[in-house]
Amino acid sequence: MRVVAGHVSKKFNRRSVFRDISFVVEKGEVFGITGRNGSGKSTLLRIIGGLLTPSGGNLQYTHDERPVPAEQLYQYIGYVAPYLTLYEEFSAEENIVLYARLRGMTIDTSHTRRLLERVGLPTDRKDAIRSFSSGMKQRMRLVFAILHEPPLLLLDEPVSNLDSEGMAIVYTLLQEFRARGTVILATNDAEDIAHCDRCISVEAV
Amino acid sequence: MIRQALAVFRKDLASELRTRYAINALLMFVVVTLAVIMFALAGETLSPGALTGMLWVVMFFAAMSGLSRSFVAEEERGTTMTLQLLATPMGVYLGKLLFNLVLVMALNLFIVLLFLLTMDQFVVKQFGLFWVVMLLGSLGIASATTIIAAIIAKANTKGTLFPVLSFPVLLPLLMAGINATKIAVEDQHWDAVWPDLQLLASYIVVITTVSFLLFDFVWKD
Amino acid sequence: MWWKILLFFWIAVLSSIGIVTPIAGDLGSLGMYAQMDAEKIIPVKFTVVDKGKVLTSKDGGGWLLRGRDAYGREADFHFPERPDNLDRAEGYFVSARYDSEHHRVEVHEVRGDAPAFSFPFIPGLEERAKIIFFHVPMAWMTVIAFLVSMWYGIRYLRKKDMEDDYRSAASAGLGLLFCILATTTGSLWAKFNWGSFWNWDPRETSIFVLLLIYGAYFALRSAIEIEEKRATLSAVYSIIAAVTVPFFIFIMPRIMPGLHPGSADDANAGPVLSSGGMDAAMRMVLYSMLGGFLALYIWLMRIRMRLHRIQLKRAETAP
Amino acid sequence: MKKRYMIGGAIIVAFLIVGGLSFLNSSIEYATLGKAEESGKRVQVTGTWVEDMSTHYDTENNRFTFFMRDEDNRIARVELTGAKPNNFDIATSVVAKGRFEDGVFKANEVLTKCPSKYEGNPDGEHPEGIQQTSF
Repeated sequence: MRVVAGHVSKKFNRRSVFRDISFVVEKGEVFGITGRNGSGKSTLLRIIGGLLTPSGGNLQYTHDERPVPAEQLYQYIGYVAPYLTLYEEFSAEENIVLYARLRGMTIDTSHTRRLLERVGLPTDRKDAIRSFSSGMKQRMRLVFAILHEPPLLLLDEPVSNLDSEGMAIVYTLLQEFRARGTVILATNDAEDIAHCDRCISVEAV
Repeated sequence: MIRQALAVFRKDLASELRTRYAINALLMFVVVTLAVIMFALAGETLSPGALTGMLWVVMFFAAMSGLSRSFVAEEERGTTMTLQLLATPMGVYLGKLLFNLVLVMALNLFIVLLFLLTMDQFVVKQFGLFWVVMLLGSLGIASATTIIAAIIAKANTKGTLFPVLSFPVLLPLLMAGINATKIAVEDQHWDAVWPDLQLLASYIVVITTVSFLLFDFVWKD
Repeated sequence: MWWKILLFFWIAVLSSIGIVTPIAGDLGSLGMYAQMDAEKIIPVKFTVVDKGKVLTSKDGGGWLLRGRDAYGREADFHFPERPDNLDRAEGYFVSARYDSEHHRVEVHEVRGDAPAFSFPFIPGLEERAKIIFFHVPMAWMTVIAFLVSMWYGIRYLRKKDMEDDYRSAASAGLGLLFCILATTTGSLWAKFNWGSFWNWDPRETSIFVLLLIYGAYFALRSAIEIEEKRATLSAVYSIIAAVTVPFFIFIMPRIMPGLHPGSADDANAGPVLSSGGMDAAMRMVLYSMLGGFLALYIWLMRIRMRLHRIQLKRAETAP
Repeated sequence: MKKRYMIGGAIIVAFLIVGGLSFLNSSIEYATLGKAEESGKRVQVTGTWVEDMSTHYDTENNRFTFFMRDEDNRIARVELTGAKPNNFDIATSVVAKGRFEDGVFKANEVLTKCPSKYEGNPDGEHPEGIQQTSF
């Protein structure tokens, strides 16, 4: 997946969050976005993920040499962020079945188990994820993002709330995705940044 | 799109059955409202026409108290973004419409049955026509409230805003529906009700089409 | 600057014309009441054809004049006393009723010389007809402002220009103002014509729904803080309202029979603006007034937009 | 994308017209008071206002009551939900739409037919003493 951002800007209530951001991310890259708190890292990531419309500028996505239409973009994206809430009244397994069904996939029990094992979550818990710890919820978010094997992974503070084991899982994921896709990472964590091939800094205006 | 819609519908239904946010409150609302009406009417006889008006009042306010859940719940739990990353706007809209439709139909069926059981003066002479009108009315209420629920989910004062925005939009439906129900309750022939049915049907088509066209703008931030 | 002064004069002069111009009937109206045996005294204007003669006490005394109305009908007018200015008067404006017994018009009061400019006497409406010059333009502006608001809403959805959203909101604000004025004037008129301030005539229902929609529109706007979201959602709501409201505003009151002039069955007074349905003088004043109100609306819109730009500039320069 | 809005717009306009036309269909059959009482259906009855019998408007309940004589010279009490219609006093005939309930004709609409136009009818019939001069 290739992402080209040209002169992207965002305003809320006529107050500019950031202005004129341009970059190109190629396939196989881990691209870092850094910046002080409130500089608009998350806002930029949401814009890249098609969740917010930019106030100015444009974004283009190419996958396998073909442009990705805006209304199909959600199929190509895996998104992990602390502000992403999952359906907490369902169990981990039910959540996975739900995402698969919404994405038009069929999924069996063994696949579900494999996914849970991959992020180090117990496969035998039947209770709603409401009772999960915040670190376990973060691991569930990882499942949410990788379930459909998307070519573009958007990560916002991916290691927040995670223990060292969880962090290792995230970094393994990063390496896996680098091999066959693209990763865009918004973070201020020094270790995260060390995993990036390139970095830009968003400055608040 | 249809598959996504069904998936959204199944998710909402499962979630509703598990949490019972809307159902319990709605059933209690209907029972309490009917009880108040019966207290107020104790001993008085009301014409079937007046009772028809009351039936629609109960149906309207029951819809107002329950139907905004579908979107408000996503917004309150913070799962709007999750859903945006999982499905197309059309799929979400259709799924929510389907869920609201099922909810309204179940709710209206419950209200009508309770009404028939508890109000002795409420005698329906044309049952076939009566059910047709109830079906069209439920379709219209579900369709109009779904898009308005999507709008108010993004606003601050969700609860009070919902009836405020819904009432003027629903008024043509209410007037035609009340008129048609009155004819079904009192009269014997279908001719008199035809214009009302035509109005109800065209209202449903118009409001559903316009919702389809505009839902994108409401759903995307 | 000059056109605003002109606009003030335009509306002021037209209002005075609308209020001051007398309502004057003709022999047709008198004959109509006579046929129904209604002992009603109505204002009549006529020109003098024959200066007439003195009647003897056998015929009741007084003065008998021959007059002609605007449609060329003639009749004898019986004045209890010799009218003033008989030598130089070309015509008279009187209150009278038709006396079928003596086949002549009984003059009850001489109001003055025949006015050159007058509005016709409309049975059932009489002086109350004059509200048309204020009420109808207000109601029209209500609908026009709503359509303009929706138009800019659609433009906002297409181009995402915040300026369009402000235009949309400004127009809705003016529409609400005109809507309140139209409702109040209409309700006052209803009290005197129909006997109650409000009785859910189709027209009353339709303007009530419009009021509700304007209210809901502003309630929605005040409940959303992010400007872009507010602009989008209020535009969407105004479109939804616009596609459901035609059932009320345009179709129902015109096709459903009702008391309001312009309803389907009202052969007497409506449809108010159809050609030939209204007296030429009244139509002229009404159309000029519509033009005046439209200019007033445009002027107010421009003031609002200028205010908006000044506020924007101040917000930008503020620290 | 554009096409979607065009098709949607066309559907909306078409069905607004269909909805509008429904008002034209609401034809209620004409009948006399006798037939109306017999059938109990919603009908419209043409007749005249009987002036010598009591007529009054109840502001509280918003109900206007009067007596009406139909073509068969039958007289019945009419109760209208609403105010006194425009030009009621000078109407040559009235049309009441409604049904019989307990011997009273309950109308939800009363239309009045008036002898004159907005301009004053120059060609109408006039009592003796008013003469039409031709120009």
